[in-house]
Amino acid sequence: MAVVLDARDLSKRFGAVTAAMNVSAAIEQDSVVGLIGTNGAGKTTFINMITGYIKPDTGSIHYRGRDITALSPREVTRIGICRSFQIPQLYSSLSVFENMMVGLGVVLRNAGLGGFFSRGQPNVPGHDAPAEDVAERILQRFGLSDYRNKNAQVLPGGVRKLLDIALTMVAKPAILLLDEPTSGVSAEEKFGMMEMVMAAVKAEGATVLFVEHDMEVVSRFAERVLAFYDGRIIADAAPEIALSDPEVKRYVVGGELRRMDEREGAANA
Amino acid sequence: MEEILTVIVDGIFYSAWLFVAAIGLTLIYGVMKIVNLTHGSFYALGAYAAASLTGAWIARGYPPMLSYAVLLGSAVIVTLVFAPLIERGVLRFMYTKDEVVILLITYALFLILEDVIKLIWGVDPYFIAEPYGLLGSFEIGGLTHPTYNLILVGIAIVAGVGLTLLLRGTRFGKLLRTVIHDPEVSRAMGINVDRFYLVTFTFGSMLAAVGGAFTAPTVSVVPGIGVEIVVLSFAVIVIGGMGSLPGAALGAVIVGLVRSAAIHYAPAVELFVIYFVMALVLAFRPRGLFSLAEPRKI
Amino acid sequence: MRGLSKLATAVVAALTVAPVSAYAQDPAAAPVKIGVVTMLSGPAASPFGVPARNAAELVIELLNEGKAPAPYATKGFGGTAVQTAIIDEAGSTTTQVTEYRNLVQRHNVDAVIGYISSGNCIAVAPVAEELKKLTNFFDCGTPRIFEEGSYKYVFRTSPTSTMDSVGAALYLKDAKPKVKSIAGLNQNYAWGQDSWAEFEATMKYLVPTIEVKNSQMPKLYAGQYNAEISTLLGAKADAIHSSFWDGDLEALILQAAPRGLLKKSTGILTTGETAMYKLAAHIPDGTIMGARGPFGPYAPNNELNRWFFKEFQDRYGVPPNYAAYQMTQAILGVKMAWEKAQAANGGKRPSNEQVAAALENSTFEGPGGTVKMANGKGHQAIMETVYGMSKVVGGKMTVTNVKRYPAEKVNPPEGVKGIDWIKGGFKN
Amino acid sequence: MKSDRTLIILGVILLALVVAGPLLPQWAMFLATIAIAKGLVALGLLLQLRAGLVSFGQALYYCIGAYSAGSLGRFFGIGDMLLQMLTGCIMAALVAYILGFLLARYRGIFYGLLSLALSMILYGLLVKSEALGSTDGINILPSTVFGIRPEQAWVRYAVLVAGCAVAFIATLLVDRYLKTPLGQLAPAIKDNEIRVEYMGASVRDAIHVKYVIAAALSGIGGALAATTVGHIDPDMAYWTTSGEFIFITILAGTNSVVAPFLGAAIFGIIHTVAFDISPNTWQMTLGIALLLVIVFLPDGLWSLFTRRKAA
Repeated sequence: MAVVLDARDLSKRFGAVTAAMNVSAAIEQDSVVGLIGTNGAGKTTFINMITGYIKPDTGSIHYRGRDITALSPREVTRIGICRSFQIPQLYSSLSVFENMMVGLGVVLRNAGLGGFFSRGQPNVPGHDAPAEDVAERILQRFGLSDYRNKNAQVLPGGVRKLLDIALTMVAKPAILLLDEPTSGVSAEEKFGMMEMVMAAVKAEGATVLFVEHDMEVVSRFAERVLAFYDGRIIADAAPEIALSDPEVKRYVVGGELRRMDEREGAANA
Repeated sequence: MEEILTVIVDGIFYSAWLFVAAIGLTLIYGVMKIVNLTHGSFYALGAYAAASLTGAWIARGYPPMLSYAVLLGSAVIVTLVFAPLIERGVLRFMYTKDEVVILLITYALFLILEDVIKLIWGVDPYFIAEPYGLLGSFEIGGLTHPTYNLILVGIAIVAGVGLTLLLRGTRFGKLLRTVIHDPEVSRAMGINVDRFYLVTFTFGSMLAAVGGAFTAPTVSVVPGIGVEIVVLSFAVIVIGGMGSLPGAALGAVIVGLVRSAAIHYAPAVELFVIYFVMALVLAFRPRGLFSLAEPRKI
Repeated sequence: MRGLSKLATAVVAALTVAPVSAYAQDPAAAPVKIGVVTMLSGPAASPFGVPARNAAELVIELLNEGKAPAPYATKGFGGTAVQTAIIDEAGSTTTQVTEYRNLVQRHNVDAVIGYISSGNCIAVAPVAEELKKLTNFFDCGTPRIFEEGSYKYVFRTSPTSTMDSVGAALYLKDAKPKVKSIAGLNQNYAWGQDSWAEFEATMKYLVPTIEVKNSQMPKLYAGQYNAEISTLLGAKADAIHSSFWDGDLEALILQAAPRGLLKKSTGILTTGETAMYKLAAHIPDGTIMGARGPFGPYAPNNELNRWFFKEFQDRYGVPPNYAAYQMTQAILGVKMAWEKAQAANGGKRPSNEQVAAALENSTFEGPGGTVKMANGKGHQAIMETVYGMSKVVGGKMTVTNVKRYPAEKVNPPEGVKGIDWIKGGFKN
Repeated sequence: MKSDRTLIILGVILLALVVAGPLLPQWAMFLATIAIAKGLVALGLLLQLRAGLVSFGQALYYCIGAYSAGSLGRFFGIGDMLLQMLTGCIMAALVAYILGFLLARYRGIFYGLLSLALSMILYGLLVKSEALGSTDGINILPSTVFGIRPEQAWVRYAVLVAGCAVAFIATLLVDRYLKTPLGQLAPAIKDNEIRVEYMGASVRDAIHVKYVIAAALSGIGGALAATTVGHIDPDMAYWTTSGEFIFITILAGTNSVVAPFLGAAIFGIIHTVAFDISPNTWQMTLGIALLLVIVFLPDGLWSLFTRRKAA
């Protein structure tokens, strides 16, 4: 399959901390890739570098053969690489629907539509429907219709995550990077949530990279796993292979299990 | 050479004055994140209180050397009367509001205090020149300077160093820093945040009053004396970086030196040189010279 | 909408608060209503605004009781009681024009006396003309008003700043014939800039070889002058001209004293009179003191002055300063014109046009002596001016070797701009 | 949308003014015109406030507008009020376009104080410029419409009508702008700039645009004020003037494009009444009024109109 996103030898240091060292990964069209690794392993840094939030010290990022290393988040988004956030980034003073409309407005504007002089309701490029319909459709796909007029500030955690992801869909992303889509969601709900998200994403059609701590979720949804440890990729393979890799077992899975126990402990305490 | 020396000396005197006036403002902003226009009112209150009380002191023929203590005392007293009143009476109900709205509230209070001052002291000017002349004068670079100016320099140093030590060294300082870092968490930790705000506001305002009190002997205390000082102080602490003590110091020194240089070499530009420096600094250091680090967003 | 109606009532209420009594009474018997605009807040309140207001209240009260000496003995204005509406001359010129319009059109005043700020005078003059309302500026100094425009309803019964600067220069030359160099310390706004320009030009004419060492123009209300004083000390000029007033002037005197600035160079304080009593101890003897005309210590010893000085001193416990004199002079001028016009009008209440016509080109006596409405097509007063030197006698401030300069010698002739007149060599 | 209704309200109010104009006493016309002029500036502040930005230097553009109008008369002998407003608008917009590249990088208090510094620099320059009358300022030519000088008694009315017309058009355009995607970014920028960038929009460009529009409005306001008052001086750029505009904007509330005009009118009235009833303590009256509004009408006076819906 064709490589759409190609990261080569990305390295990034913050003072003494090595956030990334010679990270390389080639992502194929329409694949679903899980990024695993304990906190601080470099997963979010990887996403931040791809989306231009931080610039790598060395290395390059290519999208469909084009070098996008130097692009800003805005430009990266415009060429179809979108992301969601570990901590949902919402417009807290606006309603769920308005959140969507702001996003769609930007899409329209970038397409030169819905400007000062334009009349009527132009179709949103990629969705071929007026903005309001698109918003409703996406909200429905993510099961957010009931929250349509709720203020983003008052949404429960899981819903915030969903809206955060739904917001990425307005631009019809070709590549979607989900940073811990299920964090803060109870173990029971995780699967249901991922089901819904993946269904929605696939319906819109996109290559997906997602960060996940729960190995069951990873092996259930990922076609391929990138295991991060200390800023390096220590394994890059199909889930069953990657997760059984001894290094991964030691540095990642083990770490995650310990993390779980702690959470249990905290819950019981 | 002599002229450069004079420029520096004048600059330092002005810087000291500016610093004393501005340090309280940066403290209050640093802790409470409010842009406090009543700072000017407290400067004026300090000046008026000092002028009237010290005037009475001298008139009664008490030892003039103690008049400096009276200057200080009157600043303290007047602040203890007004600052808690304002903080407890009005501001504390407003902390939840936007920064801008709080700024407007302090503006409203500033307007009110302007007239309160007029009602208490009237519009006639007050003088207490005695403390100014008392210490005689000294000579640098062939020019005589009143020794009194050194007092302001002294106060500036004491205030700056003292406040730094207070924040770094003491338990109060440590707690205050946690309050600055995150008021909510501090509350959760059982720190009495309100009390810290009250203390900070009172202390910050007191510094303004002290500035006014020790300026009083060198000027005639008239209505509106506090208006200009607010903007001037803001220029200083913005140049230095809002909420930063060393920043305020550096800002004051820069403004002071630039201004006195302007007066000596290009009197025409003195009028807006300060704002020019401010714009210039912000153009290259958008958050001022000693900007506090931004927290990680994602 | 409940809100809307609430608001509407508020608005209506707000606007009817204004004393509309003037509408109610029948115009003939109605008292003469004078709008008095002067600074009641800000740094100019204590030296000018409040003394002027006090003078206005005092004089109008005395006039209404008919307690003024001749020729002002008739009660009020020609027998009609005088009422005042006092407005603070604060805020932007926009505010002042707004308030002026309110005075004229809502309070229906018969005349407006006021304005300290030259900017306000310049802004108000055309409005007065538009509204055809007799308006007398009592204090503002800028020569521009009648140099740039000509008016029917606008008057100024006090001289312009030109007189102060020229007088100061003449006096300096007379008192110190060997003066070789001058320096200036003036506030960085129109008044300070004009005063210095006129003084400098006059000195250059009087002493072609004069050396101008330095001209400092600190910000208005700066309050801190150590750096300026240093430069002036360094300049070592024979004389230092300053048109500083009140707060700034007092700060300057206080900060200059310990550094001996005014001892090393002769100070020329064109408005020094406002500070001379308060700061007697800090002003070195021999400092040249101005009072913007024959006012205060320089006022002539005539009955009007003795009356005014005593009444003011008794009422307020301080001697009247020049602002008080100028306000009194302004009121008396209008009274004189009003009564002249009333007489011409067969004893009936005169119209604004008639009063204006009567005031034009008139000459009247004030506590400061003779006022000639000689310039600006008869709308701008000229007076003699007086300067002297400070001398502290037994802790009390007095003035010595006082010199009086006749009006024609220190004011440009009709139709000539002050600065042109000076540069042109004072041709009358 | 709600703003359509409010626009009608504005239209009705302005139309009422125009119709009632001849019956109004001149001082009322003057007050109204000044209110419109200041309302335009406040409208500009509203645009910025919605994006979470407060300019303590909006007077910069108010003053530029006024001096452009003044210069037209002083140097080209043009007194046409419409031309004056147009010039003021253009000059302000031009300057804002250039300064915008700098300002758009700033947020919060720094945005405010940098704009304050800039307007104070203009103040300083004007004080130095004797050709423009230094601090005393200059009077500007009597207003004319299309070169015709109206009958003395009708000048105020002519200015008022012109003001109403311009204000209405400006407000229509602003409202239209607020409905475009760019306009609707404002609250998003206030809430979460990162997200805005990650949606493919440039926060800086958006702010730059708002800054220029605000300046253009202020320029018109300045020119209108100049031709109404007939006098201009450097104080129009002084920080206290900017403070007054913020005062008006907050007083009015930022929930409607009509509110600023209302706020300006109320401000003018409070001010005048304060001067009337307490010439010695009008500042206190003003301050107390402001406090009361902030405490009891946190969303500004406009909430008086909308409250009924809320309840």
